This record gives sequence, C-alpha cells and structure tokens, in this order.
Amino acid sequence: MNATAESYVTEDGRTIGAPVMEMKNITLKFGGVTAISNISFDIREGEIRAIIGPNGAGKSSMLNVINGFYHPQEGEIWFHGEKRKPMKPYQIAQQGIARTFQNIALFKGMSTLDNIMTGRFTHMKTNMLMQAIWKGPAEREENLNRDIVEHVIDFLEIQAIRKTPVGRLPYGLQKRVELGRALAAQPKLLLLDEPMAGMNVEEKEDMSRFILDVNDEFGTTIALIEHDMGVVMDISDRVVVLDYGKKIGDGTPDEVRNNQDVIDAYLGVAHD
Amino acid sequence: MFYRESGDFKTTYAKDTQTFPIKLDRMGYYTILAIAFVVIPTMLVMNVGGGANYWTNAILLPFLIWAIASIGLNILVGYCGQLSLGSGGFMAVGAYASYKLMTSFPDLSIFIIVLLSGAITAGVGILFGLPSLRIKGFYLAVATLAAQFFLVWMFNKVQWFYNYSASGQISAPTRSVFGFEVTGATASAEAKYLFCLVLLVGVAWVARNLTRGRIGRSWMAIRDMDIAAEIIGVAPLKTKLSAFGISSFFIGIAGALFFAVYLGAAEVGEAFGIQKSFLLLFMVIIGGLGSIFGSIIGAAFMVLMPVLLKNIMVGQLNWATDIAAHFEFVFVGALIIIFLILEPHGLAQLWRLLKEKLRLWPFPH
Amino acid sequence: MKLTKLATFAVTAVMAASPVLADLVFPALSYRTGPYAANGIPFADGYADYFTLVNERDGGIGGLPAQVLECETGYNTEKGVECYESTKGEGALVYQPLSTGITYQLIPKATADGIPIHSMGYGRTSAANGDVFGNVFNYPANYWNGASIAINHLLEINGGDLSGKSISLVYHNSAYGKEPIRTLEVLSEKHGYDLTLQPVDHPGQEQKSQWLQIRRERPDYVIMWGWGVMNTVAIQEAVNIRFPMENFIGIWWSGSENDVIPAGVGANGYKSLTFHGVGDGYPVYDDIQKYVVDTGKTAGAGDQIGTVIYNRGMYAAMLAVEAVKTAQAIHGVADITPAMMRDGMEALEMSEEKMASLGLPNFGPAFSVSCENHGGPGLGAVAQWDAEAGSWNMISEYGPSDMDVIQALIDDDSAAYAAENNIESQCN
Amino acid sequence: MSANFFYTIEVIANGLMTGVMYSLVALGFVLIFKASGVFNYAQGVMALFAAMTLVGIQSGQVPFAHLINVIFGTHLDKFGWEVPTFIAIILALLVMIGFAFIVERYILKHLVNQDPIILFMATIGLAYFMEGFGDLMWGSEIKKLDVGLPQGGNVWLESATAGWADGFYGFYLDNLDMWATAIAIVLVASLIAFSNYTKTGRALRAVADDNQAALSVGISLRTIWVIVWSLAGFVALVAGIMWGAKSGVQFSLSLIALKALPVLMLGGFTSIPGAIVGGMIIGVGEKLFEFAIGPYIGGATENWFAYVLALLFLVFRPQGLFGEKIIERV
Repeated sequence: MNATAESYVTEDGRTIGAPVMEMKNITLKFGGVTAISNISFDIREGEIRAIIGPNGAGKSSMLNVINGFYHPQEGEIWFHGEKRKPMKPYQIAQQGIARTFQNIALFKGMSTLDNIMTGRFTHMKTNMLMQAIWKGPAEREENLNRDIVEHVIDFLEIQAIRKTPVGRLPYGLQKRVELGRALAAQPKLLLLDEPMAGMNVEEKEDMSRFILDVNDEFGTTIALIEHDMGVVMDISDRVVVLDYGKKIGDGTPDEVRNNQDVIDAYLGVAHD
Repeated sequence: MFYRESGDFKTTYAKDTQTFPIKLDRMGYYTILAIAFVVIPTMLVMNVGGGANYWTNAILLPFLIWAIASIGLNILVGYCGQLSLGSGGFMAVGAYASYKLMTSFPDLSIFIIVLLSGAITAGVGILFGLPSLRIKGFYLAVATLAAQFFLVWMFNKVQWFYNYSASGQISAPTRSVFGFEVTGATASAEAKYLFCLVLLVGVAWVARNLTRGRIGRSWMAIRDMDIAAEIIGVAPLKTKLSAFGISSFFIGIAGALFFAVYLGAAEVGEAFGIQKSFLLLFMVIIGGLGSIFGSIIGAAFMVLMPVLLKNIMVGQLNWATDIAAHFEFVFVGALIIIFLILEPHGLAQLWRLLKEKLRLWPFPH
Repeated sequence: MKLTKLATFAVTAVMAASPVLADLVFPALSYRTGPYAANGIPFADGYADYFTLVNERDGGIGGLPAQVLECETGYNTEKGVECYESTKGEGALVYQPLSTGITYQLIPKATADGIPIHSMGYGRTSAANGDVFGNVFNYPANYWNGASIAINHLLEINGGDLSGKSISLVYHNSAYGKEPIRTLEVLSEKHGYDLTLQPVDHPGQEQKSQWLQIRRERPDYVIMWGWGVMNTVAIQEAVNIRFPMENFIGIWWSGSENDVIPAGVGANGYKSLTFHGVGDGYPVYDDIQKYVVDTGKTAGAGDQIGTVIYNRGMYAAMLAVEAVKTAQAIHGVADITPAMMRDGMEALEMSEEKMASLGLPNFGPAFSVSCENHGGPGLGAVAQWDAEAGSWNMISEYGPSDMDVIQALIDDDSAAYAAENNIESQCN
Repeated sequence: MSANFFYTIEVIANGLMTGVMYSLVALGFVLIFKASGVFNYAQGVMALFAAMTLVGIQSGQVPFAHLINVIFGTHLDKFGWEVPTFIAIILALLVMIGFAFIVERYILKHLVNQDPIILFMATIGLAYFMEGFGDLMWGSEIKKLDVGLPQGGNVWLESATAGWADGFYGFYLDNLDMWATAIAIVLVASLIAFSNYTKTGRALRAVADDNQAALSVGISLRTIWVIVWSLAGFVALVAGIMWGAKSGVQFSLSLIALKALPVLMLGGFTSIPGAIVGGMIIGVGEKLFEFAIGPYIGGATENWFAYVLALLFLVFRPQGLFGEKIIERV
C-alpha cells in the first residue's frame, strides 16, 4: 500500500499527488442495517480510484456519503486537508465535487446543451437582476461558459446532438451527456457511479477512453464504481474493495487481484 | 418550403441563443409587435366599428392581464415544477397592495404602483413557498390552497386593507402615466390597452431572459430531477423560492392590473376566488408547460373561447342565454379534454409540430 | 394568422347581435347558471315577462317596443363586464345587475358612459345620495333601510323597547353580507340591544359552527343576510336546533320559496323583509297569463310566476317602464336616450293610483325620487312563511325606517366616495 | 363540570360527524387515485350530478326538458309519475356506472401514461363538462332531496343530557349526521371487505401496487378503471344524498370537493382509512378552532383553517397520515 503522502509519477507519466480526499473510519447505518462499517481510504490528486465489490457491498452508499447525500453516523471526511463539516449536497458540489449516476439522472425536459450548461451552475455568478436584463454581464457570462461547454461537447464528440432533448437520446449517449455535465463543472474530484453499466463492448471502449482522456488532459481526480473487472483493472491506479459494508482490500490492481479475501468475495465463499 | 431554417447559420453564441433564431420567426415576431403597438391602438382610437370599448374591456385587457399572470404561473409550474393553486390569492395581494398604495400615495405614478404591488406579492409568495421544500406534487398543490383561502379571508376580514369602507369593496381611483389616465372610468381604451401591453411585453422579455440563463436552467433542473440538481450544486430551497418570488411578482402585477385597470372595483372573494387559481392553471397547461409563448396563447384561448362561444350561440344562433351558458360549460370542458388528448404538451407544442410540418412541406420525405 | 381570423369572426358575431335601433333596450344581466341560479332564474323571468306583457298588451312603451337583451353573467364579475360592454352600445337605457359585485364595478363605468343603474334593494347603499351618485338609483329601499326595518319590527313586537335583548346577525361573508353591520351597530347603541356577528363563507353549505353557537348563546332574535344555498342551509339548521322561527328574520334576498321549502313544515313562521307584494293575487297576473303565458312567450318555463323573486323582477321591470313613461313625458319624445331615462328615473313618482291602474294595487310602497334622494323613502314590510299553505303572507304595512340614523351613514359614506374620486355635486 | 366543558365536547362530537361528511367526498378521490393515479377533481361535480339524477328520476322529470322545449317549442316538464326512492337510487347508480364507461372509453383510454398533472387537468375539463351537462339534463334550479332520512337535532339525547351543568342545554347531535356516520362506516367496511375478499378487489389492489405487474398477470387495466370509476360514482351518489338532504340539490353541492382536499392531504391520497381519520381530524380541528379562536379574530375561519391544519401536518409528514412513505433515491 502507498502509505506515503508524497507525489509520484506513474508508468505512463502522470503525476499522482497528495490525497485530496480522505475517508476516516466511516460508518453509515439505515435504521438497524449497517451499510458501511468503519471504512477508511483516500483518493489522491490526479489518480483514478476505483471502488469495487459485489452487489450490496456499500459502493453507491459510499459515493452518496462523499457527495453529502448521506450523512455517516461515525467517521470523518477530509477534503483538501480540511475536515469537512456536515454539508448539504449542493454545498459539496460548490466545493468542486461532481458526479454521474448509476441510473441516468439527466434533466429530461432539457436539451443536451442545456444539461451540460447546468453543470456550469456553480461557476456562474450574475445576479437575478442582471439575468433579467440579459444584455451585458449575464450574456457575457453565458457566452464564456458556453465556450467551456462547447469544448466539453467537442471532447465527448456529441456536437450533433447539441440541441436534441436528452429524453430522445439512446442510452449510451445519455451516459455520455451525463459525463459531460459533470465535466463541465471542472471538478476537483469526479465521482462516476457505474459509468459503463448496460453498455456494449464498443460503448465501453469509448467510455474508457473518455475517462482516461479526462484524467490525462485535465488532470481530473476520478473515483469510480464499476462492475466490469477487466475495465477496472485496466484503467484505475488504485482499487478499494468493499464487501458487506466492510473494506476487504485496497491497493494497485495487481495487489487487489492477488488478495485472498477479494478472491473469496468474488467467488462467493460463504460468510460465517 | 414556406418555413425554412436551412441556410441560416450562426457564427456567434449570442446569435445561437437568441429568442427567435430563425429569420422567418423573427419577422413574424416584429409583425405581431407592430400590429400590437401600432395597428390595434390606431383602430381603438378611430373606434373602428364602434367596438373600441367592447374590444378593450371585454377581450384585450383580460387577455393581456391573464397572459402576464399565466407567464408568472408558468415559471412556477412549467419551469420549476412546483404545482400551485394559490394564484388567485396572490393576485388578490397585488390588487390590494395597489389599492393601498394608490390611496396612500395619490401622486405616485401608477406604473411604479403596479411594480411595487408585484414586489409585495413576491414577498408573500416566497413566504407561502417555504413549505415546498418538504411538500411535493399534488400535496403541494393542495397546500398552496391554504394560501388561497387564508389570503382571501384576510382581505375580507381586516378592514385596513379596504380603508374601512362599509362593504369591503375596493374601487380604483383615477391614476395616470405620463399624463394619460389608465385607471378609473374615464381612462381611454387605448391608454389602458397600451399600458397593459407594455407590461406584458416587459414581463415576457424578463421571463425569457430569466429562463434562458443560469436561473432558468436551475429551475428546470429542480423540475426534472431535484436530487440530481442538488448534487450538481443547485440549492433547492433558494431555487424554489426564487421561482415562487418571480412567479408571484408577475402574478401580483397581473392582480394589480386586474383590479385597477380592468375591473375598476373588486371584492376579494368574488374577483380572486379559487376559480381564478384553476383558470390560470388551465391557461398554463392548455398553452404548454415551460413555454412563454404557450402561456400567452393559453391565456388567449381561455379568454377568447367563452366569449366567442357565447357570441356565436347567443348572438348568431339566438339560443336562450341559459342554454348557451350550459353549452359553454360543456364545450369548454370537452375542448380541454380533446386538447389534452390530442397534445398533452399544449398549444405551444402543437404550434411547433405545425412548424416542423411546414418546414418539410410540400416534400415530407 | 389564426387568431385574427377568430377575431374577425368574433367581431361579426358581435355585430350581428345588433337589434333594430328605435327599440327601447333593457339589458338584463341575468344568471340562470352558477351558484345563485336558483334565485337568478325567477328574477330574470319576471323582468323579461313584464316587458313582454307591455309589448303584447300595450304595444310597447309610448308606441315603441321594449327589447330585453339578456346576457348571462353566472354571478361572475368579469362576465358582468363583458355583458355590460356588449350591451351598452345597443342603446341600453338602464342596467339592473342583480349582483352587488357587478354593481360596484359598473358604478364608475356607467357613470362615465351616462347610463343609469337601478340596483333595486342591493348594490351600493350610499348610492341613495343622488348628489354624489348621479347615475345610480336604488329605490325603493336599500340594505340599511332593511336593517332598520327589521329592528323596527322587533321594537314593535317588544313594545318599543329592545334593551337587554340579544340579536345575532348571520351574514354572507362578502361585501353584500357586511352591508348591514354598521347600521345595526349604530342602532344597537340607540336601542340598547346586544349584537353578535356570525359570518358564513361562500357558499354556505356548512354552517354547523354558527348554529351551534346560536344554540349555546340563545339570542332572542336572529337576522340573516344570506344568498343562495346559504339561506336554505341556515333555515334548515335553525329548524334543526329548534330555534323559534318567528324570531328569525331574513333580508328580502333571504326570503324566497327556494329558501324555505327544503326545510319543510319546520320553516313555518319564518319572517322575511320585502319591499313589494307577495303572491299572484294581483290583477296584472291575469294579463300575464293572457298575453304572455297563453301565447307561449314566457322567458323561462313559466313555473316561477308569483314567486317572491319573480315578483321582484317584474316589479323592477314595472318601475323601469314607468320611468320610461316619465322620461317620455318630460322630453316629449318616445325614443329616449339613456340620459333622458336618467331624468325619468329621477322624476319617478309611484302613487297608489298609478299602481292600481297598472293592475298592481298596493304592490309596493308609494314613493317619489328626487335629485338628492335616489333611494326613495326606505319603506319596507315583513312577510311570514306559511308552510301549510306554501305561501308568504304580509304581516305588516310598508313601514318607515330610521332615516335619522341611515341618512347620516349615507352622507358619510358617499362623502368619502366623492372625496376619493373627486366628484362634484350633481344636483346644484 | 362547567357548561363550557360540555359544549366543548359537543363541538368535538359535531366536528367528528361533519368530518365524516367530508370523508364521504374524500373517499371517492382516494378510490380513483389509488387505482389509477388520477387526481379526480370532478368528484364533487359527480356528487352533484348523481344527486341531480336521483332527484330527477325520483320526481319523474323529463331529462333535457328545457332544451327540448326550446328547440321544438314543446312544454315538457314531468312524466307525471314518481319513482320509489329505492328504485330511483338503483337507477341513479346505473347512470353513474354508465358514466364510468364513458369516461374510460372517451377520456382515460386516450390518456394512458400521461403525466399526473395532465390527467388532473382532464378531470377538471370533465368537471366543467358535467356541470354544464347536468344543468342541461335536469335544470339548474334548486331541488329538494328526500330519501326518508330523519333530519334535525336528536331530541332524546338533548333532553336526557340537559341540565348536566348550569346553562347547558343538553347535547345537540343532528340525526342526519348520525345516519351519515353510520352509512359511512358501513361504506368503508364494505369497501375494505370488497378489496380484501373479492377477486376484483384483489385485482384493484394489485393495480394500485404495481401497474405493470398487474397487467402481466392478465388484469385488464381498462376493466379496472371502469370498476373504480363506478365505485367512485357510487360513493359520489352517497355523498350527494347526504349533502343534498342538508341543503337541497343545487350547484354549490359541487364545491364540497374543496372541503375534501385538506382531508385528502392529511389522510394521504392512497388510504381509505386515512380519508376517514383525516376527515375526523379536519372536522374536529376546524370546529374547535372556530369555537375557541374564531370569535377573537372575526370568525368564518373554517375554510382556511382546514388547509392550514393539513399544511402544518404535512410539513412534518409529507406523505400524509397513512400515505405511503416517499423514498428518494439516486
């Protein structure tokens, strides 16, 4: 395990920095059910960090804790070296954490462009009066942000569906638009909840490429949940493995692959 | 091929986001504005056919005022997805605010009074919007009825609101803008019309600006999926309250105009009762949720149709008035159902579909 | 555009409704639908039938046929505006809105257009001051007269002394229902009774709280200012708590057959104020039978003739016809204008002989109108319901109201209106 | 014990029974909402229409008499016979069932899978339609409804309890209200029995739980809709009779729907017991408030207080008393 706080350079030449987010002894309960029990791990700057585990392992709950949708009963969350106070999800978004969802959560009544523009929300500041007048600051700000969004659109190769209502798009493209919306926020930390669920091989390849490119080009730190082991092992720098709300492994893909607990969990050894 | 958008390329973002990106639409828009601002007032001044007063007081004024209110409610229901049945009560706030302002500050311009009335209504709207953080859907709709009934009761009960008059009726004194009277019985048809028209155009313009930018997108995000919206940084309460505020601002303006310019005298239970809340919701849904153009044609439809039906049945066919009135209910009800079946997304969507057809015409393939 | 097409269609539709000019036009803003239809129908029938009678029997008024332009308002103010605007261009002589809300709204409009309004026994009470409200008439009696007449009736029963008695006012929680409060308060100071107020919200379907309270507090008398279903329910609830019906008095809008019949025999003895005769025992009904019913020209189904509200509608029409005759006499032309009509109304004199000659002997109080006084003498009578016979019986003569008290209130309220709207004296 | 104490009890008892009268209207809403997710605004007008039909049949009125007279110049009014109450109720019920078929055939069928708000608006359109149609059919004058239910305060109870305290005149309870309460209890019991012990009832519940699942086991959604709308028509008829006996049958009867809405909010849109309990809470709440606070703030508080009470309740329990818990997921 990489216990050091110093940065290092990966084989393909990317720089991995100090931890941006540290989860310390997180426990989350729903009524009597413990979804996450005493889990600690960190996410380093610039890395692709995967969270894996069988169904019901607490992966999605973990993401929900990170972006403030759930509030853990115990444990601490440190972001950029500061202990985070209990916050509402939108405040956490304003700190620079963006995410996508397992079941697509696009705004169905809006076009692709508008959906991605919504991702710029936290960066836009003109007040209501200026908005009402439009000409002047509001329009300027809109165009500046439009420029950024157009880059995202180019990057994800979805120019052709710019004005299409997202409800009409096929599944794979919707996933891509959702990624675009998260990217538009230029987040410090990007959470991806099963970005490749339900995709065919080609779509998965495309998506993997986008994730790697995002990480490479913008240096975005990414934490993702994924079921497809092949993909996870291919693209992530480090992997944390959960099972029944407990952490059973953490390390590079190779380390995890050889971890006996992980093998047991995936092969379905009975729990006592 | 009458309606074309090809060959109409945009080279800047500003041009791409303009309200009417297609040249033909733009021309239509300017034509309508020209008719509204020049042709109709000229006709009113010349009193073509002797019907200037009828047209203004029975058709144009209610249409313009309802269109303002309808845009207001569409912001809340159509853009932000918060179902409200309190609009009648909010219109009453606008009306009584304008009455108090008119009688307390006789020299204040009616234009300022109307805007201030809107602002006061916005405050009340925000207050009654607070429960929307926890209450959703139909539950919220029913909850907003609390505002409707409470406000009506309050304006009926607290004598200060109607200056302690014996019956509780409020009557609008004569007030003017730039020397032209717009309220009171002696105001000319064209002055009243233009005053409301200017406000409608202003409201539509502001609504369009708000809905195309950051705030509008945050409203729609809350409407489409409130949890996802919150997770990308939209504060739910603030956003919902801003929609309640803006919506009530417009509805308050409409309420003030409804009382001061259109009716001239009002009593809260009758002029701003629960029926008004429903009527407004009709306009918004028939016109098209989430469409400013739809709000306007929805208002036109709901104002014009009963008058038209009545004039045909009583005026043309000489039916007994009560039978005509019963049939009016039957027809209005049936038309609403038929429209919903044909196009649940409202007249605005019907118009869009028509344009798409026209674009391909006469070669649909 | 589609819209303009619709609009032109609407224009032609409106235009085509134009009657032959030279008729005397009487718009009737009626309501045969909506929450108050049950009362609106007989009034509209009575109003229209009388004009039909005059046309059929007398060949019109001064040789010109009367035309009733009926326009359905459904008791709705906006429709009232539409009706007003669509009929006023047709040469409308006088408006009878039959709704307090619409009356308030038409007062400034009709005044600006120079068309008189006759709000008979409703509307804005202070319009009785003709010096301020030049175009509005509310003879022969208004709400404040009504309140005073009710108190006078109670005074009479109690040998002229009401001190220590308690009176409860059950009222429609609207402009209309609030009208009598001030008068009753002033009168309570004068006569020493206690007044409690019981508002009932529109429509008044549910009045349990109010009547439980009345049962607890046992007021000596209950006065009611109700309309529509509120009357029916109130009388039923009064019967239910076994409130003595002879101590229950309604204003004239709370005293129709519709209000008492549903309560059955229990309603026997209920009292109501009135400013005109009840029943169909007047000669004019023979004429109505002969010229209107038998010729199949009734406005409605013809089943309302002789009911209280029908009589009231007919009375309103009769007063309008007499005002036209007066106007024709003053100006010497048959085809009068609204302004002339106004003069006719202001000079209207209703004497016993005149009423008798019209087949309506002693149907209403004798009165005359003047420039200052548009409200008449404020006379009214009390009628009582006989459930066995299913008819109303007059139990008093047309008695006076306390004009000392009322005139002061009228002057105050009209002065305030005059100040708010910069109205100059109309009579000097 | 002071008289005021007994009067408070009296107010509570009357509030409970008024609440049951509200519940009768709310029940119709719940039935339809539970089975089809449609918020049926027309329920109040249905009650009016059902009551009008009942009176019309009972008194032998010619339907559309006024319209026919105007068109053909005839003088139709009544057939001249009177139909016994029981048969008239059956016939009125048949009319309501026929109405349910028409609603399904011409409206609901075409609006499957639309947004709830669209369906809601369609029912408002339906309310307008029925209002005009009912008036055309039976006329808009007020009608007396008499199905033989007793009216007025219960004399026995009143005299038995009079004098329990100084200045206490005995408990006042309306016979009609007591009948309504009894009928409502029977109605609810039979509705619950129907949905638990009959095949159709179980099918209804299946549809309420999961549209798709119900379809996949071969329950026709269209049949279900006809059944629930018929049931709602039946409930509307009962409500129409009860309210119509109080006030006569006239337009304002349709406005009782507005008194049922806070009841629904409080009880939850999907719960039959919720409609009853919600009705009682609203009934007692508004009557007590009017009794205790009303006189100090001018009275006539019942209309808004019912909504405010429901609103306060919802802030703490957004799904209503018995509504299904709203779970939010991402």
